[in-house]
Amino acid sequence: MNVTDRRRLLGPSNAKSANIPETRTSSPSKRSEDEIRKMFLKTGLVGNANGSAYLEVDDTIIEVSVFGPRPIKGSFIDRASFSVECKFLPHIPQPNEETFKNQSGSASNVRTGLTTVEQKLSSYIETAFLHSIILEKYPKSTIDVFVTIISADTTSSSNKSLLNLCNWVSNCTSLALVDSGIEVKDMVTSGQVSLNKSTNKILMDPDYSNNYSEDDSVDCVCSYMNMLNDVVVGFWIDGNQDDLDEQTMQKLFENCNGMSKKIRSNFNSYLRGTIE
Amino acid sequence: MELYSPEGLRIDGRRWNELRKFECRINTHPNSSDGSSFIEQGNTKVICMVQGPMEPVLRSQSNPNQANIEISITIANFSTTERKKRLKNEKRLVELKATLERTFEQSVMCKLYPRTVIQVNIHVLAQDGGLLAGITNAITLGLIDAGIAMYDYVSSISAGLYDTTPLLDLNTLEENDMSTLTIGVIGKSEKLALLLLEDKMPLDRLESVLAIGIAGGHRIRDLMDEEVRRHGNLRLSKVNV
Amino acid sequence: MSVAIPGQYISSIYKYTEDENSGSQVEKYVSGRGTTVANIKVPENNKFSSIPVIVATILGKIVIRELKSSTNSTTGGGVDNIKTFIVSVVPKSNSYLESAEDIEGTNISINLPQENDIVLVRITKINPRQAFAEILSVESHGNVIKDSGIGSNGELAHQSIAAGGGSQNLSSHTTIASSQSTAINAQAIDLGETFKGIIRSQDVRSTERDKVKIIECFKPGDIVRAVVISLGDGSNYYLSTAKDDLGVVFAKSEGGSGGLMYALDWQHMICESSGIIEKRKCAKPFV
Amino acid sequence: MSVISITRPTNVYDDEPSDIEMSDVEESGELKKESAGESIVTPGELVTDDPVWMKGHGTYFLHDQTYSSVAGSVSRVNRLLSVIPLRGRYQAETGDHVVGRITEVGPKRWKVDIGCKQDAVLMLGSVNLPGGVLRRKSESDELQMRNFLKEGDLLNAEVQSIFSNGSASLHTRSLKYGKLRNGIFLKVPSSLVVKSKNHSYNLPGNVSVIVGVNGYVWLSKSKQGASSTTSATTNKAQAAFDSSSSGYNPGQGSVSITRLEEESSWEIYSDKNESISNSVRHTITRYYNVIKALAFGELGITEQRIIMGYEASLAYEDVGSLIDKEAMESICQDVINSEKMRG
Amino acid sequence: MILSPAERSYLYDSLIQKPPIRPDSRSGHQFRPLEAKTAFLPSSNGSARIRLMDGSECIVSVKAKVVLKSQESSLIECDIDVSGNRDDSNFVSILKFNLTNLLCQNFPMDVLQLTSKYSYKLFIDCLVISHTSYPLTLLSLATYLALKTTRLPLLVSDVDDSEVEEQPTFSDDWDKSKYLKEMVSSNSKFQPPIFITLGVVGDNLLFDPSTEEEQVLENGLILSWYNNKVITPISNINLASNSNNSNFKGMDPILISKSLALLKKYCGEIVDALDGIIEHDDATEGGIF
Repeated sequence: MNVTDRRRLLGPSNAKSANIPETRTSSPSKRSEDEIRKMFLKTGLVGNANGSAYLEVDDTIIEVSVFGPRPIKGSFIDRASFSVECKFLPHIPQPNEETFKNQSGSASNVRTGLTTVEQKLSSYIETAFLHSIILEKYPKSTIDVFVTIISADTTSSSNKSLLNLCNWVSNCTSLALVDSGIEVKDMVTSGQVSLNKSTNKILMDPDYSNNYSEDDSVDCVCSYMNMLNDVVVGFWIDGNQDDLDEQTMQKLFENCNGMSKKIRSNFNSYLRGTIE
Repeated sequence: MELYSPEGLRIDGRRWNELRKFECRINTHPNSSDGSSFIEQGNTKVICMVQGPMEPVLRSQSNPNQANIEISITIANFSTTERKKRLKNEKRLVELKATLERTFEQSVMCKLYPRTVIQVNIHVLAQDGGLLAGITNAITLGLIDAGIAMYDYVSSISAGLYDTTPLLDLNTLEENDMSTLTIGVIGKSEKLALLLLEDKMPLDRLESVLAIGIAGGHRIRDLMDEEVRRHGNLRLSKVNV
Repeated sequence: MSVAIPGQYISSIYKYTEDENSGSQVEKYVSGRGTTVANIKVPENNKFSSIPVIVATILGKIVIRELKSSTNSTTGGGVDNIKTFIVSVVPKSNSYLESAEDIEGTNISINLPQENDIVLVRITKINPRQAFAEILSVESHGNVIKDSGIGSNGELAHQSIAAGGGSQNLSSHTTIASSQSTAINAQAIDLGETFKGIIRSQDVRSTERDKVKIIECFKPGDIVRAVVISLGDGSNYYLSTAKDDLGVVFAKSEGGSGGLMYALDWQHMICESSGIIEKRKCAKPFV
Repeated sequence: MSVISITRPTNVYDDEPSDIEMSDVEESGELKKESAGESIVTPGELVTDDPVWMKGHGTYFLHDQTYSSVAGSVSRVNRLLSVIPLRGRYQAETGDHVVGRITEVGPKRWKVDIGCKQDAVLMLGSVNLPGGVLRRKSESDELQMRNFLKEGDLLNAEVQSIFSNGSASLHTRSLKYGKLRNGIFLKVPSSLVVKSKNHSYNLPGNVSVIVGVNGYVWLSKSKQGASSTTSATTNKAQAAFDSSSSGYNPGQGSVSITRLEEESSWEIYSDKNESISNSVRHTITRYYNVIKALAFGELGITEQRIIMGYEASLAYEDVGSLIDKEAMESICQDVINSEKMRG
Repeated sequence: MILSPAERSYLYDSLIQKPPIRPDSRSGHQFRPLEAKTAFLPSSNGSARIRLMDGSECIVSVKAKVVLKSQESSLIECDIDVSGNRDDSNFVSILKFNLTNLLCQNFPMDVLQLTSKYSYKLFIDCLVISHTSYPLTLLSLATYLALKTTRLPLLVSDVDDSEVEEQPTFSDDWDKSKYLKEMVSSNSKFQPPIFITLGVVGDNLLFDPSTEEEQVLENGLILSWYNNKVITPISNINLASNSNNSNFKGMDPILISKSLALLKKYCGEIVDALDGIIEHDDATEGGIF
């Protein structure tokens, strides 16, 4: 603890910390390369939203609420307007936030609105769902998605954990939209993989917190509408790759699609369970 | 450092009543605005772009009697030697904006354009003293280029008082060290559309400072007028092809 | 009845069956509520061709019902046996199952009012030219907005609620949130606010339309049955009560402070407890 | 073909010394006024102290003297003195043929952007509605206004009158006006449009253009005359070949009454384009670039010049190269040259 | 910008032809002509201005500052100002995210190293004065030019200052200053990364879509190009911001692979053209406009 911390009451100087045993029992490395981490999901938790979903994967906890269709005022619009706002809870460190923060010059350190990282996340989700939602069916309305990141794995300093977060946020948003009863052309599900350049091996849903060597990989998150001709509705490739060729690209997409399909089938059976 | 030497020379070698290099261009952004201009007053560089008069985006901007003039000022982060991130809602900028809007609401014949808005976008690329003066001159030219009716030129210049000597058209170094007055002169008259004095100036010296300011303003007006005519004739010659 | 998940294929648009008894038969499927038609690519001779398929757009149960309509004759052509089915998906929350099936494929989703829908509205304010109302529910479809807890439609709402729904704006969504796809001039409103409608004085009744006095037809707080005649402008739907079965269905006397009133004739209502008679444009109670 | 062309900004001021000595200011300013003062006045300049003149646009009156309020050239028409600004937004005048875009659907009226200071108004009563010209407007028309024209729709119309506050009122009560289909929109400065009797032309290559007085231009596939009366067909074909006959006015005189009825069906408000061949699409893009080039060269835009520019552009096989500066300049030069040759 | 349904369908039908018929007849891989000027801001280390024929315009300034390496998380900081947009709006934030992400990952940071303790930090400020189509390419090309013309003062003090408690000192002579490109090790070429935006319509990929074209695009791609290679980040985006584009939809992943090939074919020319303008630009001549 910082000695100069005068803002809170500190414990007695001779205090002993409680002896809490190591809780992590299972080693996460047991996962095979094409295995997705176990997830917990639940829809309809937020009572006053039109639809909501909650998702936990390891340390990543996401909650999504959907409001709409709600009326707008002002101009007539023949298709609904659609907005997404992703926010990290205030105490959660954001992946790679140092890079995108303006360290110098800016007078205020107060967070106003969304941070650049939150904006990027919001934009990814918006782009990915724009085609899916049948906006034509909701004239004069707005559909608003609010994402709260309750906990995130941010041990990695690069964009890669952001990619993984994009993946889970989009999956969770998909469930929340279905829960809201807003008509969609197809559910959007995503996959995220990492390709190690030296070994040329694909790792599905990589867990960046666990001594994963990340310097030498190219990473991809990709969102699909699997039942609608497997079209790509959103993707983002990032990572340390200095020459991207078609083969690498195809490999990344194929594996993302594989993961997306797995998640889709999981979601299908979950949703089936909620109605029967 | 001596701002004004006993020989009567300022840091940049000017005499007390000399202007810095003043250059202006009209119609610099013909494809993205209704009227535009670029001025260099010493090292202060300002771009002005005017849109309108046009239909306001929001009903609340609409005044049934006259046009609303809205001025937005962007000061580039790189405009000073030391780079500084600037917020748009900085108090000084908000004040500046209000001052300018008031000035031009009087000089532009707003009554001719009811229910419209005149949007003025200012970009300050470099500043070296005389910011308000530079912006005012840029707006005057931008409005003229947009064909918006106004009573006369508003030409602006800063002047300061060093000990007992009035100095014309201050640069940053001078501005930091003496009380500065910025005036906007209407045409060739001795009437002012704008006067800004943010610190103390002895009353008995005010007149001499104003006098040199007005003289400087008239000179600026002539330089601007010359550019307007040059551009206008160029344009007419093209039309007559 | 089987469950459908959004995106799930339900049926192709045409099915061709050959039956020993009835010979060749064409079944035509029409996309109803909760479904849409998507072009799905299928591999065919090393190439892709796309066929139209009816897919679910919401989570719910599939309902396929034959349309016994005269439309058969209009199809003309050489094929005789065309059966038309309407395919819809009914969400779990919808208790209006029977009537939902009656609705043909439309382009506006389940809960939003559209032209010619009958709606129940609550009058919020009146002026000499028109009455303002908020739309509570669409007849045979349920509430316009699913109960969101807050605002005038929510569980927590009382009879009277402040204009604006009494809640904070969700966000400055055009400036802050990611919404590049939205036209800038549309503004989101407060959470809990409802879709608004207006009944213009000329749309109150079908006779003597120029003599209508709004104050003698509606009062704030009245529940009115009306028909949507136009989607209107950015803010309001246009409603009309110019029919016998449309008008006030539920009202309290003395501006809401009195008791429940019952219709005497088509323009008077009586308060049971006090005997006060007030003027309203009443809906014919028994149709 | 090049992927990208990057040029340095051309300095149009090269011909003049850009820096003026401080001391010279007074003289040179005066001097200029002497030589070129005839043509240009600037804000605040005294135009006349003769009270005989009526004060028009661009002037103001103070202490019995008339001053200019804009930079521009003085115009004296009869006894009206006005100053025409060098630049400025389009100012609508009654009778102008304009192209506009709907910005708002309001009670019994549309608001139309025609590049003016204020949006113009198109009253429900000033349009032809489906079901014949003589049909009475019913209340249901008011409710379905958005089915006729909605936000974003383009139309061409005539300025019917100017309101006292300066905004324009439009009408489309003629077959040559109404909603626009089958083409593409572009803008040129309204000052470049030369007013003439007629603003819609059939151009060679089965393309029509409407050059709105407000500088809004609509390029589209020519209407197929085949289905209508024979006289219309021949007339149109003729016009297509005889490009120099600028007086031709499509849709006037040559259309029979039956066609009139036909046209005022719902189809006049359709959003569907006819099928347009690729060759017509290519020709449209060529005209698009030609008009852009004329605007770039600040040449007044007339039917003649569009056609001459088009002919000059045929020297460029690759139409995409017409967007380069040199190509645009050379087209303008060609137009000027051929005008000189014709005299 | 809102187009009428008839305009939209005309545009869409034209763009989906093979080859596409763009409104101004550009071929799929053709950029709109640019006008560029470099090194015109005397108080910045590097600057560039790019303007399109439609009036879109962007000014980029590069300023360098000497910093203690240990105190900086990143040696490049970008800031973007788009006229008419709030700084915290999604539009500006995403531009900023993209540009920062591209430069931080791919810029050769070693050219900024001064001593063992000190380094230069570059502040890249972009000012979008006016834009019609999505301004990312414009921004990135202007940034390229600004970085290429960035000059830094010559270090005269010792490179190894790990033991010295002294700040580095520089030569006062501006003529001795060095271009960033001169500080790169001799065998490699200094070529900052750029972004290329592509529009997707059907099977067609369109370079540098204009604002009208953006209205009917089915999707948009942002790809990065560096040292004659396609690099990351790569992502998709809805280019038609605030316009209610109803054509926007998903795409076949094959198109993304196809876009790589297109970039490889044409981007070399873009970079050559940019380098060409620098060689011919004379900073001392003429005014800014």
